[in-house]
Amino acid sequence: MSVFIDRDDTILIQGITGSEGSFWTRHMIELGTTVVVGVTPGKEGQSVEGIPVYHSVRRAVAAHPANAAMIFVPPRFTKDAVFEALDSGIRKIVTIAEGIPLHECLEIRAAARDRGARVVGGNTSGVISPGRAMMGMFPYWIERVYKPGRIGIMTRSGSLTNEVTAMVVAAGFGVSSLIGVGGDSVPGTRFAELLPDFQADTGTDAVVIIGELGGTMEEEVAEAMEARRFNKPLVAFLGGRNAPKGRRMGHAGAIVTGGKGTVEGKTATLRKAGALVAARPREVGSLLFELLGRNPGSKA
Amino acid sequence: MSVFIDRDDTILIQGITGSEGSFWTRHMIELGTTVVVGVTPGKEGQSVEGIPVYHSVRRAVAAHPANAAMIFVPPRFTKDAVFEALDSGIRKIVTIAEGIPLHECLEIRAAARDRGARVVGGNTSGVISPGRAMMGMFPYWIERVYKPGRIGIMTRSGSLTNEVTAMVVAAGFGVSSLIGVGGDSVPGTRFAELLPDFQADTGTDAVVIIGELGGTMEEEVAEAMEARRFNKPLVAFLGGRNAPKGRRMGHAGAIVTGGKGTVEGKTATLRKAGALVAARPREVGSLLFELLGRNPGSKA
Amino acid sequence: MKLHEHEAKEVFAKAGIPVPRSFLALDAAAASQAATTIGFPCVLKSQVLMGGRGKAGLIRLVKDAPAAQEAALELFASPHGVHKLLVEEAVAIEREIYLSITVDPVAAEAVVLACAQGGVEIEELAATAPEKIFRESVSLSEGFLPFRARNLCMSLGLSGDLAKQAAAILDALWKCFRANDAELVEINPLFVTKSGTLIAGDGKLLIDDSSLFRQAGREAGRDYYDSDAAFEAAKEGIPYLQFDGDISLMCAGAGLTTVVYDLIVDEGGTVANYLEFGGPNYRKAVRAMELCLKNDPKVILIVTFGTIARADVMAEGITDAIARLKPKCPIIPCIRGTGEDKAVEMLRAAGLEPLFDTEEAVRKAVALAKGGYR
Amino acid sequence: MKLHEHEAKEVFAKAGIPVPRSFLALDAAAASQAATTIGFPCVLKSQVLMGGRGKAGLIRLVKDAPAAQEAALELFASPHGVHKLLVEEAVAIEREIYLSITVDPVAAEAVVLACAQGGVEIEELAATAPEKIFRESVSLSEGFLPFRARNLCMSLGLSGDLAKQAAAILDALWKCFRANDAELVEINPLFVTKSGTLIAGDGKLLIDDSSLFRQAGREAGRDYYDSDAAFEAAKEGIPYLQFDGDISLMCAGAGLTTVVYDLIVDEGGTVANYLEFGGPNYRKAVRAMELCLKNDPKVILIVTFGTIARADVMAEGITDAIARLKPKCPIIPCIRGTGEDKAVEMLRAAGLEPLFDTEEAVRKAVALAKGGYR
Repeated sequence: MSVFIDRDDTILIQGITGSEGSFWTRHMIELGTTVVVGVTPGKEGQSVEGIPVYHSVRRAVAAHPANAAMIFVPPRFTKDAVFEALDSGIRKIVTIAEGIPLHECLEIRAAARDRGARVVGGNTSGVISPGRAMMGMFPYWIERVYKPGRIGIMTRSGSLTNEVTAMVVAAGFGVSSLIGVGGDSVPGTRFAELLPDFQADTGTDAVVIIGELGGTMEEEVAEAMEARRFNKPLVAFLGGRNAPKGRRMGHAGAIVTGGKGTVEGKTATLRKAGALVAARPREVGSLLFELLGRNPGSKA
Repeated sequence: MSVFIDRDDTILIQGITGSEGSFWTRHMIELGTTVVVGVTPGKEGQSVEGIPVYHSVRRAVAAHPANAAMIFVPPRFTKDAVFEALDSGIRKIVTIAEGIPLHECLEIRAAARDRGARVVGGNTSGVISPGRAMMGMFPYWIERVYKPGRIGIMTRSGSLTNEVTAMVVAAGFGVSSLIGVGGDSVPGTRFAELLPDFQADTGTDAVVIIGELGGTMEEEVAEAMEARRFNKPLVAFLGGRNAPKGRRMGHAGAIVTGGKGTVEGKTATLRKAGALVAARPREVGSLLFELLGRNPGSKA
Repeated sequence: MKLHEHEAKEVFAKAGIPVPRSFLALDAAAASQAATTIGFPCVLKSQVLMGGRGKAGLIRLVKDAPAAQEAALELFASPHGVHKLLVEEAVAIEREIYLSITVDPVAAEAVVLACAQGGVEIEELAATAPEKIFRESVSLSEGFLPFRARNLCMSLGLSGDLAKQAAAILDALWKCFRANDAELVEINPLFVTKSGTLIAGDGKLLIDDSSLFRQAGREAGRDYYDSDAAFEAAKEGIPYLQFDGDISLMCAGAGLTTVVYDLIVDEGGTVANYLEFGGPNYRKAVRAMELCLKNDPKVILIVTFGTIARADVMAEGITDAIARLKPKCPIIPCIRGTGEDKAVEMLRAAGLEPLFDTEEAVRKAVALAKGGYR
Repeated sequence: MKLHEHEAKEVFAKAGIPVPRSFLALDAAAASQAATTIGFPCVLKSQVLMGGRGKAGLIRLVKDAPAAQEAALELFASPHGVHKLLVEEAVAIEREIYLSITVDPVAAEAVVLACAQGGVEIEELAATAPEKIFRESVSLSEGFLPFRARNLCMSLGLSGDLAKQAAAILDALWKCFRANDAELVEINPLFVTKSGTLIAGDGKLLIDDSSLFRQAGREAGRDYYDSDAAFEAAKEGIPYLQFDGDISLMCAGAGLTTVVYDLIVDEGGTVANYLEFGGPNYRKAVRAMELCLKNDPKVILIVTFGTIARADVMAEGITDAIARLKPKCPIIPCIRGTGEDKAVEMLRAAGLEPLFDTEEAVRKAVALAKGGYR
């Protein structure tokens, strides 16, 4: 079992013929992901890594039914790509582009909600269940980071995720599913919306969230814990503790306005709800160890 | 039991202080309808026929919960009024204005569908269950037209409805619920969407539809009958049998384009599905008599 | 409101849709001059609202100046009431495409239609070869997204630069549809020229009448109507259709008036005009009767069964109109609804015989009309 | 991109929102002249992007020409880098209102906020008296409907003509929000004048940086940045923040760079600049190092853990930059991810000592910086 994707998901790749698209298509397949079809307008008839390419999502899914879409298109075309996937009935979408216009982020999230779909991203590396399937761009071949295991991870970052996950693995654990919700101020999917999936996932013993200053995603997690909608052990690591107030450092979503969204506030809220909050990446591993009381080994 | 409204529905009236609004509010109350509150921006604190008036729907329903809205505002403000009612959670709406801009008709119908609401109208006299409740403008005091009974009626017209209903009553029947879907080319609710309600209504023995040339509403009724989604006796009367082709006669929706929407075609389709189609208003009564095999008397 | 071709093309051109170079000519001399300016061959297109202008000989391809002059004179003299000619460059055509946007009342969406076979009647094609028509449904709140334009272009078999041009035209056409509160925008045919460009061969734009109040500058002049009476009625907001029969209808309610029309035809009668004075016009009885009298009818048939329009108010208007206009033809009133008793009194006082049954009233009207009154 | 007040007001005015009469002055003489033209009293407003201009003394009410000249000279000489003054008529104020539109990431809607108490910090008010702030959520696909404006006006206690003016301003503000791809539009305060009209006392407009490509003509010049380096970095698309400490960060990944910043502060170190050269910029190592060197740092700390940005490509860039720029300060590389082995080789060949643990790298950088290298 895993969260969001598994081997039985059938993946369509939008923008498959681009350099990023084709590179990561190969890796997704190598990892075991069931990639069934690709789309690049104007390139029907080509194939990438043995995957047939179609002009449009509609034509692609007519020939090769898919239930999930991985979008590798530039930010300004992302909304169109997401709506095209939704229009063909796809309800599981990962979109990686950084720089999607803000108003379009709102439209993407609203459209997904209205259609009962889930869009993960933009501005993310995507989703990976190490050893099973991947929709995104993770260096899964680095074993000290992407070792399969029983820890669920949700993150707003990219490189920082590698950093923190490496510490989880260094402490003797592995990853069940890792979901990068992305660093935008209006991501398609929010931490708290994924908690029910991790709660239900029998392959996940505990969850790590890699958050940061700005927004309210971490507070929503605390709320779900307070309301007992999530009650597995949870460790948080939050970036931007020392970031200067009122200046945007890093991600679009990483800004404190009017005293709201500080790491200090998030830390207090999470702790009150029963989460452990790590001060440094390394501490994530030791806190997990403390919580789980044992080293569960690496097998999922 | 009745269709769409009954005495236990609590009605909010938008545009209650206008001359139409106040006139028909009185009549709705006289008939027994539970009118609870009214809205006219800028007139909070006034009252109409003893009904308190508020600035906005939100303020009105906060003080006097209502589950249905009757809209008496001019056509160009109708979309705003409908969305305001929807925004306050009202899911049963009747809007009478003639001349709502076409694109706004589309938006109204789409919004109602997306929110699981039903908007009846525009360009209609509304909805009446004689002897029980009314949202609209019917001369219910004319007993030879609005006698309570067990025949359900759906209509695209106003005056013609009086004409045909008088024939139903003249044949010894009465009306359970009458729903004017209106004469616009994009009404908020269509005939076929109301059939399940008439099917379920234990107070309705048979249904009369008063249709006309143009559009596909009558064909949708036939489709529901063919699919056995509706199987009570049904009599149709259709206006515009001799109307000149390609010219719009009467309602906005009453035009034959490219050979589609003729009364001839509708008649054949309905008959194939098992409906009886009257050639003249008077025949509606005799066909009902034929179908029901008896005169069921006037009591619902 | 249906726009003339030249008006629709002006809207399209402003939105960035390529249209042929053209001049609008108000007489034959101007048309000849325009033709010479544009060069030959060129096309003279009568600006009338009827469909099938080509088949009716109202569009002419001319090869030189004398031909242009001759054609222009003929067209302006045609019985179809041609007051304007659009003189347009002739385009070297490779093939023709069909594009349109209209509304889908069931889905509550707009529908963009495209067909690789332009220049045909789309309804005919829809009946005979529906698989040739491609459609994209567009929610108004979502708008017309680029992937839908791409889908249509692929279906039409367009690729490369032609696909890009077509996508841009579709996007512009969508903007025209929305900005003009259109019931229909149509480019039929859209020419694919021999030089590989797209250009609108014709243009159709129907503005929703209920939206005209916010379509600044759009007002239907006399040349939008088939008679003076229809034009005058429209200015009053009175629904009116011109026919050439015997019985003038002066009824209330679109559905009821239409049925009265049906019944008259069923009884073997003929209609002089369709006219509704119900709804918001129920106080306009005098104006309505004036319009009827212009047709010199054999009978005026008044049928109403009112809700908002009170019977007594209508009866008052009718007796007032009779007093002022002193019509010579018989008047048959069948006025029911709220205030009916009072109405009956007034009508009787004015010397009329009120009826209460529509079918009876129709039969009487037809009989009187056939009886050759006067 | 945050616009200057005068730019925001220009956008608002074009949308139909009343703003005070004003001139933009680039020096004290022009400001004096503008003040005289406008008449006294008038207001000199420094066009800088920092908040709290009033409290910082950057806004001055002047009553006569000498006062205007004196104030203008002072403001242009202020340490806050004032390059432009907005000289504006003084408005006779009855009271002040707050209006803004921003986004709600959870609901995926826009939020229109209004408060009858303008001129205050809305976040402070939200913390202390949230019941005074009224909000309407607006779905982008639905748009801002009139009833929402009416709701806000009623909540503000506005009626009659003032309510109409406010509704029109809200509608215009919504159009500004949408057309400018805004993160925030704000009028704080909106003046209610003694003569019963509404006029925007201030204007704030934040354009979403990811939408700048379609905001024609919007380009952030030097006066949008707090340093030359920040301005240059922005032109390259390199995320950069100027600080005045010892350690230059040259890292990849927004989250990771932020955490490196955190760790340095935790260890008692100080940061010279925040800089990301990961993501699409990972080939810009030379340019990134140039920017760092402008700060004359005691250490350059490079931390990456790349996905798309390959470690070997970054290492190559870094060794190239060292060869070209010959930095005198020590460089601490901690480069992990795809191609790590090759990266390590290259770094060693360039005489650097690669580290693999972020915390260790940070500690070393802080120690070196404190050790007073050079």
